[in-house]
Amino acid sequence: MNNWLYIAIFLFVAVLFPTALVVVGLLLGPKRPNPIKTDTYECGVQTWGETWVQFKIQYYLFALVFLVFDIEVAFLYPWAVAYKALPLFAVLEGVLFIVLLTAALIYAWRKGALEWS
Amino acid sequence: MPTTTLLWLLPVFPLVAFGLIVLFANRNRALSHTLALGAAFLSWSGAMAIFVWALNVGPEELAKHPVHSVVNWLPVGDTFLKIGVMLDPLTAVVLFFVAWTIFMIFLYSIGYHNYGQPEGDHDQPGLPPHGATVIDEHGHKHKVPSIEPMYSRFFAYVALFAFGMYTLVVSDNLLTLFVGWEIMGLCSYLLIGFWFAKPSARAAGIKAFMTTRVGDVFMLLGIGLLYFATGTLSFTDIFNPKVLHALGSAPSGVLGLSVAGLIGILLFIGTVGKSAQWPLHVWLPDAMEGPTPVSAMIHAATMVSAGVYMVIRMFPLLKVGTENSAFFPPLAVMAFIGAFTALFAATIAVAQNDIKRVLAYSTISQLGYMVAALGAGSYVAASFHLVTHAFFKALLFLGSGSVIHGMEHGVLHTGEHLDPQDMFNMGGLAKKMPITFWTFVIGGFALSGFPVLTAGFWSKDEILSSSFFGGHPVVFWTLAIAALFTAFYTMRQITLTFLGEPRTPAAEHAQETPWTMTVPLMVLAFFALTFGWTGIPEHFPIIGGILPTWFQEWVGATYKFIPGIFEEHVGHSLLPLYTSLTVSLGGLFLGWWVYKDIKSSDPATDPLKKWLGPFHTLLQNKYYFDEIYDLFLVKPAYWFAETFTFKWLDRGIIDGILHFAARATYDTGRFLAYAVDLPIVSGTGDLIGNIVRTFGRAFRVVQTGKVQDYMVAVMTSVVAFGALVYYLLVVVH
Amino acid sequence: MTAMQIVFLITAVVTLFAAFRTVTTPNLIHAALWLILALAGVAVFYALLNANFFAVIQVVVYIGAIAILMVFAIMLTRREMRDRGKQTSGRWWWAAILGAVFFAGVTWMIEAVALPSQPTAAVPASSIADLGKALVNPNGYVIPFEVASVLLLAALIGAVFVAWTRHNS
Amino acid sequence: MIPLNWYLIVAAALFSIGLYGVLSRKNAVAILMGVELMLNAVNINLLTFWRYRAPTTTAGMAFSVIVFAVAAAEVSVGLALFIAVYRRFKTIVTDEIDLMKW
Amino acid sequence: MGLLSHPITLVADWLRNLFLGWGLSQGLTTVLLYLIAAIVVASLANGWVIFLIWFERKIVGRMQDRIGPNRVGPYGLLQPFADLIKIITKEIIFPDKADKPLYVIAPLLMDAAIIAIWAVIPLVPMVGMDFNVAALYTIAVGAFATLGIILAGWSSNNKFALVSAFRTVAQMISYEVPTVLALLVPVLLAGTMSLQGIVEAQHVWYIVLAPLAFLIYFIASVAEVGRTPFDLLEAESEIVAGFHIEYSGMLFATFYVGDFLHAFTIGMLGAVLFLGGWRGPGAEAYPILGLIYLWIKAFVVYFVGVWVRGTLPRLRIDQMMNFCWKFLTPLALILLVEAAVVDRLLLGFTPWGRGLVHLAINVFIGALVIAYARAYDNRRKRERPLAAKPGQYPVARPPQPAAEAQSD
Repeated sequence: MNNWLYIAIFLFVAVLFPTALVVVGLLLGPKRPNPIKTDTYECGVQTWGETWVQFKIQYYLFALVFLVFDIEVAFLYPWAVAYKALPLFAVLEGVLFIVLLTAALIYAWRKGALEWS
Repeated sequence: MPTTTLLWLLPVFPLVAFGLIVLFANRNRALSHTLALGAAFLSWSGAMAIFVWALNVGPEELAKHPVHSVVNWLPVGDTFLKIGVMLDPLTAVVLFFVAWTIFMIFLYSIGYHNYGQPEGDHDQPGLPPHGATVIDEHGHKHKVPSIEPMYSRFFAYVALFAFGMYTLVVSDNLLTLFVGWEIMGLCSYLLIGFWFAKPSARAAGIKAFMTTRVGDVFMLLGIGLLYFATGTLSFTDIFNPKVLHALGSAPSGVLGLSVAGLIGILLFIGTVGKSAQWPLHVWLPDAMEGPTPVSAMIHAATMVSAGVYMVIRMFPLLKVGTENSAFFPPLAVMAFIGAFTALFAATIAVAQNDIKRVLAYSTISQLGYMVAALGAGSYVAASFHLVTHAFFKALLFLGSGSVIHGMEHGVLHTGEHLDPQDMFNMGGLAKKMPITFWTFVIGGFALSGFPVLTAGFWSKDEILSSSFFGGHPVVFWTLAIAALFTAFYTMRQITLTFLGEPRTPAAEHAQETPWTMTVPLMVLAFFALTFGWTGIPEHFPIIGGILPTWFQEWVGATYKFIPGIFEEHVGHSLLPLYTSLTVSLGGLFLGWWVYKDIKSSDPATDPLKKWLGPFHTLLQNKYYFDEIYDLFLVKPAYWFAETFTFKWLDRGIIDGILHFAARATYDTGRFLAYAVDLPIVSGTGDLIGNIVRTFGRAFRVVQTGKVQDYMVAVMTSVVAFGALVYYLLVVVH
Repeated sequence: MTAMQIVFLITAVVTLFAAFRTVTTPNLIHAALWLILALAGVAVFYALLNANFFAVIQVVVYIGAIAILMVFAIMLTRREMRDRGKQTSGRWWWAAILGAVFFAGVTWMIEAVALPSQPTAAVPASSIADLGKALVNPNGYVIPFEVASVLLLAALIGAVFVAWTRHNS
Repeated sequence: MIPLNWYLIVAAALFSIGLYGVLSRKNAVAILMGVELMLNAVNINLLTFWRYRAPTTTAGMAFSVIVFAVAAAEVSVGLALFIAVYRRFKTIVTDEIDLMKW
Repeated sequence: MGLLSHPITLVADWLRNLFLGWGLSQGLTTVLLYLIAAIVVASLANGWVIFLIWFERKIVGRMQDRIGPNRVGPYGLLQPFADLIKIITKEIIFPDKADKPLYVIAPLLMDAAIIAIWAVIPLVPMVGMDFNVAALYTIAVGAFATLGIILAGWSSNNKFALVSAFRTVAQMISYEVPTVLALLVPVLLAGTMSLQGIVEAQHVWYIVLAPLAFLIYFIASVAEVGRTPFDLLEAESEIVAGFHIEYSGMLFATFYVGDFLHAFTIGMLGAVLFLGGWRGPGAEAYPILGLIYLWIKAFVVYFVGVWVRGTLPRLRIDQMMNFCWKFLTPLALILLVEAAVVDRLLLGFTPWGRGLVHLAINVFIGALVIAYARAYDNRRKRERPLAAKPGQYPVARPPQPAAEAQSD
């Protein structure tokens, strides 16, 4: 439990530091907003269209593959931690797991889902 | 590695190679032949290791306690059908030559299929390569041989074939032997029809398959009978004297044969089919449609020998089968058929002009020798000739292949259209292709039994003497005459092919073949010479007894331990020796003398034509056997199918009945439809349907098609049901 | 009322409030962010349960991957993201009743049975390694383990297949 | 120490809220968020019982790891479906997608 | 137990007794101690950044044949402080239609996430927590950094910011995959996720056992931080500053600091995971030495990063993604399998024996990979000679701000 306590405190501190700085900044900095200043900055060009631009499917696909690998982590880290105590065949089961996910990667690759342009 | 494991492994390598090539390597030629050759090499080295090991053990020991390993295979009733591997002296020897020939032929095939040559201009799978046009640095166009389009497939097939052969050799029981046998049959079919786009090749493949099938069916019958009679198929069990005696004494009720006799006959028919003995010999000459390595391996060295090997293997059974069989004692039948085939095929060979067909017929006749030798009761002689023949005949076929290859090169170069296999188109090749020439000469002399030097002499002499002293004069003389013919046509072949002057421009431009082809030739030539020396009988004048008669002791030992199987006929008459000397030398001389000065490439100038006249035509047409079969078997079969079965039986009677039935059914159906179905059944159906539809219309509104509505419904019911369950389980109790 | 209980209650309040906002706020991006907060709260619960591994995995998988996936999906389905209009359908009241009844029923049941307030034992230090062993142990969960990877494979293939077209608009 | 039933009640509440979201939201993605909440509630229960009843065994942990995997698969496929639907119908408001009606 | 040998423990005990002496409760004391420890570590980190900023500017300047900061103080050492004062006193602009709370939270979240990594880094032997999921924890807090970027991009109501943020996020999550996989290797070799445990397990530095894994880890983390050559999303020299385009004043500074801190933190992690952390002669005896060792190692790694930054040109985004998904990830998977299988087969070897075998295999794999890359490159060159296909820009393409148009 103490670990978590320490982590919690540390997180608190970690948030505290930048917050403090920002607060200081807010206090010290001047506040003279005007429409031009607060207008959306687009390299000096007049803002045009709205912010909600349509995104391409790639973002989703990358996130998708990433998600799959993240779950893999959830399974593989315990396996890796237990590794020292595992017999060979158990290790190979883990390897099989990895291979299957590689198959997923390969599928996405072949399908062209990993192409950006 | 323990010998048994090695034995088990021998067939496995080629099988694996086959699988790998078919599945993965069929795009990559180099990989394919590397796999096949590698497998062949592994099996070869394994076989050699076993052979050497066996040599150290020694024949008696090995014969009494053969290396034997068995596994349960098929559960039959309460027992198991066992399969296994066995190594006794016979197996060892057979393994020796099988391994060598197969390995050599694999190597040879690489060159034969023009590995490393360019792709053909318009080659297509299923046709022999037509050659490719290349432009050399001077800008000259050349026509050179092109690589076989189905290169990988070929190696897959031969690998599978090798698997079959090894299985057959090492198997310790008739069943797996039969399995290997059939696998080889399949491969033979596939490989004969390898160039399936050639109609002749297709036909030949089918013919071979059908013909051998006839034999195989009988063989299977024999095996079945054997299993029925003894309840086992394992050689070791069958060959124990008690079993043999029981088989030999029990009458089968067929043609007054004993059970053993009947089995023997049936099995022998299998051999007749496989080893192309008369009357089932017709397929072998046509089988020459296949690529030459195939002819060499399947139709000279291994598969056809397998037939003989099988009968040698079953010799004790045949022997006891002979004892109390009244009319057709197997051995007598074999002696007759063998001798007859030997002579008969030899005569045909004399009149053939296709270099490979000559060899094909000589193969038939040589196999006849072995069968005859067995018939004469000397399985030693038979196996001796089996081995030597495998070597020199493989050598001859490969040689002829090399010749054809050279000729094809010439044909491509000159561009004229002539049959590169017709011996009359050749001549004077000795200077063009020296290695091929000399090896071919060695092979040929071995075949015709050139005295002392060649292996063929010793084995043939063994056969002659054993038949002579064994008290089969007829067999002896027949074989002697056949030997004369053999020598004659062999020399005819050599003379026409190599000696004299080139009779066609193609022959002038023929050239020596690559090392992949010549090296096997030399290796095989070596064995074709030396192997005979392992079997020089010690009572042979002058050089007898210098070398130990290793072979006789070795193979002889195989069945020595079974009483009354092994018999040695030593006589001191030199007649057989003189006979064989005369026939071989005389035949050789005749062959040379008759054909030494053929100048024209026209087959009609064959001197024999003049002398023999119509008889020659008869020979050239192989005694019209194909035609006879066509007339008496094929045509009737067609007639039966066409006219009787189809027209009368099927159309007339069966269809008649059917039509009547159909008519009746149809009318009944109409009646039911209009009188019963529509008003009553459909009426009810429609009524129900309407009701349902009305309700459906009424309740349709519930189906909003919106997912969440359904979810709401589901959750509501879940909650309600949960409440109900809780009420029942907790509140009520 | 120990310190941990206080922490628990605070977390519970935050989590539930975040969850509530998740299902009520009209702006989908905000909803996603609230969801993230709620998930983080769940992670804290795991931490309180000494399930360190799961606390961390919760963050890695849910906040690191799933939430981002959702944000992307929102961005991809643009029109819906924009409208700040009514996001709740007409049947919300029935849904609310259902939720309430469900909660009430479950709570009632929970209260009806006597549950321990103390764990039977402490969590062994090797719990993660044990999990790892169990996951690849033939007598343990090796089948679910491998099947899970097959499931992920299938999921990815399915998702890519459904969502991905060469000329996607 | 925190009583077991606290966790259960929180989980139940979380589940109910998720349920409410699933049933009431229009937007498919929002519905999926509700589903996520419900799954998390389930996971809390799993781990709670693991912690309080059988901390020395691995059943609970293994189970909830699997739940993680399932949740991930469900989200990925679900969102992919929504994207495809959006591409097809230009909307992911579930009430507007009722082609299954007739 | 002298001041030299165990200063930290000593101080800790002294404080504990002090607080207890004041009559504080046991628990409160612990909290206070932890608080102090946290503040110390965090301020150490943040203070160090000030030096880093100066250092990096100097070094990169030199690499680019400039002098770099040299006005304020000796060697311009005081430059960062000047900047700090300037930036603190600058106005923080809130763009209109911006989502204010999120707009403020975003940089804090990001910075906090990076600082939080330091919670689990074993600075010295024996002291410091032994947190049994530390390795994963570092990944987890990384997720919050990603979140921060999304918030920043979304809340500033600017399509450039939004697009850039999403690209950055795509980049970060993509490169998180190889990072995680490479991280698995040390975990697997050490058999624990606790960083302290990993350090203790490194009788042979894991860079010997898994050099390629270290390489992947390094590259991927650099990409995750988004520094050159992977910085095309806030490419100062080419496009507007990316997701924090709208930010100004202290909020921007927070991003800035976070960037540097992150860069050094991955150096720190790399040192801990692969370079044996605090290990070094006499570290057990004098833990404070360990801290120095660790610091030096981390600094070396960081320096390499700066070096790369000063040297390499910028990648195109599709190249970057391909590099991640089609090169690093498969390689990482291969290495993971290699480590798992080989190490199992090496049971009972001496540490160095294991190390050398692993090293050999790694070198072999590396050689293969390089050969493959060469071949691939040649093939590509043959297939299409260097000429950007129509519609393919040398730099990432700016959004087409039409109503229906898409951002690339």
